[in-house]
Amino acid sequence: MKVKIWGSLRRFTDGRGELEVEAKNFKQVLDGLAEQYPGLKPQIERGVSLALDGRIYRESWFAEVRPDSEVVLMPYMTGG
Amino acid sequence: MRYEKPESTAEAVRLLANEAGLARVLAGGTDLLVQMKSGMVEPDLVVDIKQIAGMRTVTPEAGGFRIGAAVSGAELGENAEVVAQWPGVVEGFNLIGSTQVQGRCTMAGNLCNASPAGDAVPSLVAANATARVAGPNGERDVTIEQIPVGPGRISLAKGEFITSIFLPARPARSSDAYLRFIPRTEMDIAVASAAVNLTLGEDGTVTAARVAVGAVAPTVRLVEPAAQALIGTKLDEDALAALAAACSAAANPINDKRGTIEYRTHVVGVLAKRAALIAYERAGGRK
Amino acid sequence: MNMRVKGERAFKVVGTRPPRPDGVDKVIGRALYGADVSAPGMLTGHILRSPHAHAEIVSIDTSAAEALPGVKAVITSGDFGVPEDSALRDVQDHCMARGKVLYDGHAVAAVAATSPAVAKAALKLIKVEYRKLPHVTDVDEAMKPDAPVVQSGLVHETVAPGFSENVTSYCEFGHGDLEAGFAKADRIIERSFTTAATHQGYIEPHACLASMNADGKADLWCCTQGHYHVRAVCSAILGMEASQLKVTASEIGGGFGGKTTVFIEPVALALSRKSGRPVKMVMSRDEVFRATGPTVATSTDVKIGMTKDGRITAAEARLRYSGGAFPCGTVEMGAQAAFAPYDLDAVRTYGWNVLTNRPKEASYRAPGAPQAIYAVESVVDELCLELGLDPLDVRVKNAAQKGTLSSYGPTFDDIGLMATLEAAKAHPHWSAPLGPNQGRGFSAGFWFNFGGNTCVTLNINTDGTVSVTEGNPDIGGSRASISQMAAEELGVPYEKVRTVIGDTTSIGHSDITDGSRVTFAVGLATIKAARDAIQKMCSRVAQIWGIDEEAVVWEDGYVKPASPNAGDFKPMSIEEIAAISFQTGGPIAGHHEVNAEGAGVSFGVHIADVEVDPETGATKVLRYTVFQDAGKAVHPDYVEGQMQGGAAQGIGWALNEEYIYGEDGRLQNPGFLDYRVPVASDLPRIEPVILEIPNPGHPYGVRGVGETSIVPPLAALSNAVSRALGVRMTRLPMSPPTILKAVSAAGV
Amino acid sequence: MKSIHVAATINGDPAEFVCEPQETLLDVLRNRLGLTGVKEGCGTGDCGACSVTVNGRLVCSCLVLGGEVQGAEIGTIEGMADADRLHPLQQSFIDNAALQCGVCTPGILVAAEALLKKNPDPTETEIRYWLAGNLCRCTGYDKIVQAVQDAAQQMRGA
Repeated sequence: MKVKIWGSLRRFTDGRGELEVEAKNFKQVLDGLAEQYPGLKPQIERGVSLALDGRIYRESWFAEVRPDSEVVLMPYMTGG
Repeated sequence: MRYEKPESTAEAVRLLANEAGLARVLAGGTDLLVQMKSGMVEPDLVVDIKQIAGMRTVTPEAGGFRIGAAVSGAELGENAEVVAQWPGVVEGFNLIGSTQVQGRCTMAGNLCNASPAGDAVPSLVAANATARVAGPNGERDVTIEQIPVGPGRISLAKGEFITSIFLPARPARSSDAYLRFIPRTEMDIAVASAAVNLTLGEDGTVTAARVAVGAVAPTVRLVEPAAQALIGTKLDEDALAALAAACSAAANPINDKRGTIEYRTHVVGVLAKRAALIAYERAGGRK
Repeated sequence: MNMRVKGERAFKVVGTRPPRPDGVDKVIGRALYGADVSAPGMLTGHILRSPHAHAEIVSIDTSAAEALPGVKAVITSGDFGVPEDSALRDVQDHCMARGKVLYDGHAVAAVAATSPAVAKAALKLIKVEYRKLPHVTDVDEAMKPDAPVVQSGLVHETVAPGFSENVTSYCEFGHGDLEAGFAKADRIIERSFTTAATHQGYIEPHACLASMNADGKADLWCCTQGHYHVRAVCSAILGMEASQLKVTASEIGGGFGGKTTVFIEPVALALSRKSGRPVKMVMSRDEVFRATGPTVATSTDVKIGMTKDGRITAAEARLRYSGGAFPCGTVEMGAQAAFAPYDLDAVRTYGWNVLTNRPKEASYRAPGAPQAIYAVESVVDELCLELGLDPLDVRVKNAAQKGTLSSYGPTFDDIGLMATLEAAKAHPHWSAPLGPNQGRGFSAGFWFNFGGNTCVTLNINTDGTVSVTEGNPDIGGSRASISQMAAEELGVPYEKVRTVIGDTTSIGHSDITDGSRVTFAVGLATIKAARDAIQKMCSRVAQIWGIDEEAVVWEDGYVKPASPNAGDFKPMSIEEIAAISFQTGGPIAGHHEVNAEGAGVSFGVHIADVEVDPETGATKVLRYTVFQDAGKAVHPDYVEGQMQGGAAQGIGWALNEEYIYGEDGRLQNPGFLDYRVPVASDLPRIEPVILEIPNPGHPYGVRGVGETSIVPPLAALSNAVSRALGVRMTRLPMSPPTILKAVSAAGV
Repeated sequence: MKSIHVAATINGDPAEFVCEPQETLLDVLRNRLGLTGVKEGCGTGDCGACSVTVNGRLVCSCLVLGGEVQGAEIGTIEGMADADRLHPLQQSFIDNAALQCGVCTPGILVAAEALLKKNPDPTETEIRYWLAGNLCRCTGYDKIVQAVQDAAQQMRGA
């Protein structure tokens, strides 16, 4: 499945903004990304959110992702 | 710190004169308590003058009014006669702080705090008011502009304090007005201010004028050339422009968190023009 | 059990305006806030703060203070460890300087004494030797390679070389071909903007009462937006197990994001540990301004291309944010939010976080978004003016909608932007005439909204009334809306439900009251907890009736046979079921513990009319209207309150509020006298118009409403002032001297 | 430091206290008399959260020394309701949702009551200027103004 990342992370993915990972949930997306692109690890460790079909998930490892899901990696979100 | 509330002027003078450390007079306390809270002032003695006879009363005298040093803004604002005679003095005084502060603040306190931006002071200067000062050597009357000598500094000697402020009698067709500029509509310190006191002839020509500006110099300033610009006119455009120019020329302000030199210099002229028009109309003049 | 689901849900309690349960306590002065409690033997804690913007602490001598009669404890950073976790270390270092002071007001030592007077005297006896260092408080200055370095070694791998070490992180978002987009534009405008740091300005200063016993058990009472977070941070800083620290959230006198972290709480606990006595600490207003968490200060460049008929062809923004002396991620939020209201083929945002000698930023309502959207909406407005286009029509033409690829990555689901734009267009305000020196400004706004971790317990009391326990401090009426949702789901009157906020020992972890999450997430958990209780009640009645659970339904507070086929039984009320709960299996409660996700994003648009005095630069706000999508307004009064309150804060930000630093790096205006929040006479009526575009991620369609409302006022006011003057304003706040200067510079 | 003994009337009841000379009336009310409905937002007269009346006059209790109120009649939020009957202003604030966090509410209620005593039928502008010294950061003042207007109308009718 495809995962979109934000622009400044492309430095660590050979310039690619859309990555291919094998994953059934949020956790597997993160693990897959970190394994394929170790340069993403510091950011993943600092915290990321995931937008799944337009909805933002801040954590939730087991949030299910399907092959046709739109998955977008986002920075960890904070609010007031 | 000691807190004393004498019941006579003489006792207050004695307390103030005899204190070896730092003594402060308490009337409304709206400046003093703020300074104590911040640690800016740490008095050894506070003398509350509100129990002294006459401190909280307004008395007609020689066609004018003697206003006790502890009369609050709210109290003076409720005095219809003073409001009718000296609307500019009262509106300046009533612009200090909030409704709550008005319940306590005093003209004498505003004067002795000696902020260049005190809202009560320009109108008093324009009114040619005097302050009665009690001290170890008895009483003396001094003009308002003689009290402050610089930001936070006053001319009173040790043991002296203001007991009342006197607003003189005034001729017919006289009135005054005060305007200040603040960024909000309330609760701010004046960035610039102007008071105008006028007497008109029967045809509406200005026969006497006093103009004072605030927050644009180390102390409130009486601006003679500004008054001269108005006398003999009916506040035509040229007179107003000359007034504004004279006020701007008298300004010697600073840059700070509240305003710039450029801004204050300009706005003080604008305020003087607007205040003059209000005073003129109040005095019975028609534009 | 069956839940009867109707097509369009007809709400009975949700959407009404009942009195809030804590209302009486708050109008009679009985509600207890942070500073309102005492303990026997209590000491007073005070903090010594740095007079310097940046200095090395050479030495601290506390011996004279310790010797003063009445002083029971003195602490410095040496009384704390050094946390490994960098985020925790930053929080601790912000509470108590370690080695260096990083801003004016930074704490260097604290005392606990028997009275405030003794504590103050003790502070004067602490001798601190400083070695002053060069400082920097301006964001653009701090980025330069030769700028004084605030902290070293914090630069993320994302930052390109060539900047000062103060630049700690970089981010980039967007899609499409910018070059091609700009080539299609008929007009391109590029402008730079700055916004001053502002403060949340909550009226209640931070306050707490800490009590730690010799056995290491501790109680902490404090005003906070999240007492579980306080427990986590304080227990980590003090090396305690979380179970040993009980944190109770007081009533909270405003937060707006500023009470999402700790400032004095770890200090009070450490003083209590050292003195063996309860310690109360209350910040002065001066301390609140100097040493809590204001917003970022920003500097932004925006470039937008537009066709003659108002279609945006490309858009780009460069954001430089400083969150003070510690790293912060707020620029990422700004960079994602900047162009959210637009459907764009080519968009890019770039963001840098920069360290300066200012206090560590804390969240403030939609953190990061107002500054970015201010710059974007200003340029859009200027393009509309130059091209002779109606600013509302241009927003409609470019509006993000369901299916739009957002500027920050995901594709939007159901969103309410178009509905708010249409409502604004139809509102009489938009077409009302304007007088001389008056201008009308328009801006859109956006916030992401969050869900998060939430626990709710819903007890059915033996008399059939309902007690809801949740873990999120009520900052603006949430107890009422939670009670409403419980009543709605159970089918009982609102008056039968009481919602309380538990301390950290009475219910499980709940995330901070932030991100506009409470009505959404706690509401969701409450509805699920109610369903859990309903399921139990249905099950018991089915057993009594001797029929299948599937054969009963819950309706309007009763268990009923699902159909005539199920048998002829008299429906049982919640009161009847509760009364026999001991006989049918014991007390009845529903629970729900969840990490709630699926909070729907929120859009709002504002219209502002102003009149500017061309001679003094004074701006008067004449009329103000807010349009916002609430998903479903559970308690419309408090939804309106969020819309009005956010607008008022935004107006203050636009016109007068700012952190003013002197040449010496010291804060010039740490008080409500010169940090000018709007007073009642500054504002007109603020008319709220609630739109309800249901959030598919919530059973009742609820979206958070707390934050979006502070986003549009900055540009709405700036656009209004710019139009009134005929001069484009590019910095906030638009204080009167700033306005006159802009006018004279433009030679108008 | 010589402590001062003061006798005053607070919310209609006689009260005595001893305070240090530099203690404010606010300190005394909160810390010595347990009247914590009076709030401290700034301590410098800029926020109005500590509003009380002294001899019927609205003041900031942070700008009054405890020693000054000998013999005075002091009114605080705690004295506003008549036993369990809320004052119309208090009820109106609840009905109009005129409070969010509620910390400015006691001061605003005391200030609004002083206004309505002086002027039973204030205009919106008069209300806004009278309350300019009472900061509220949550509501944008809209519902507060409405609540005062509603209560005034009700009190005039009563």
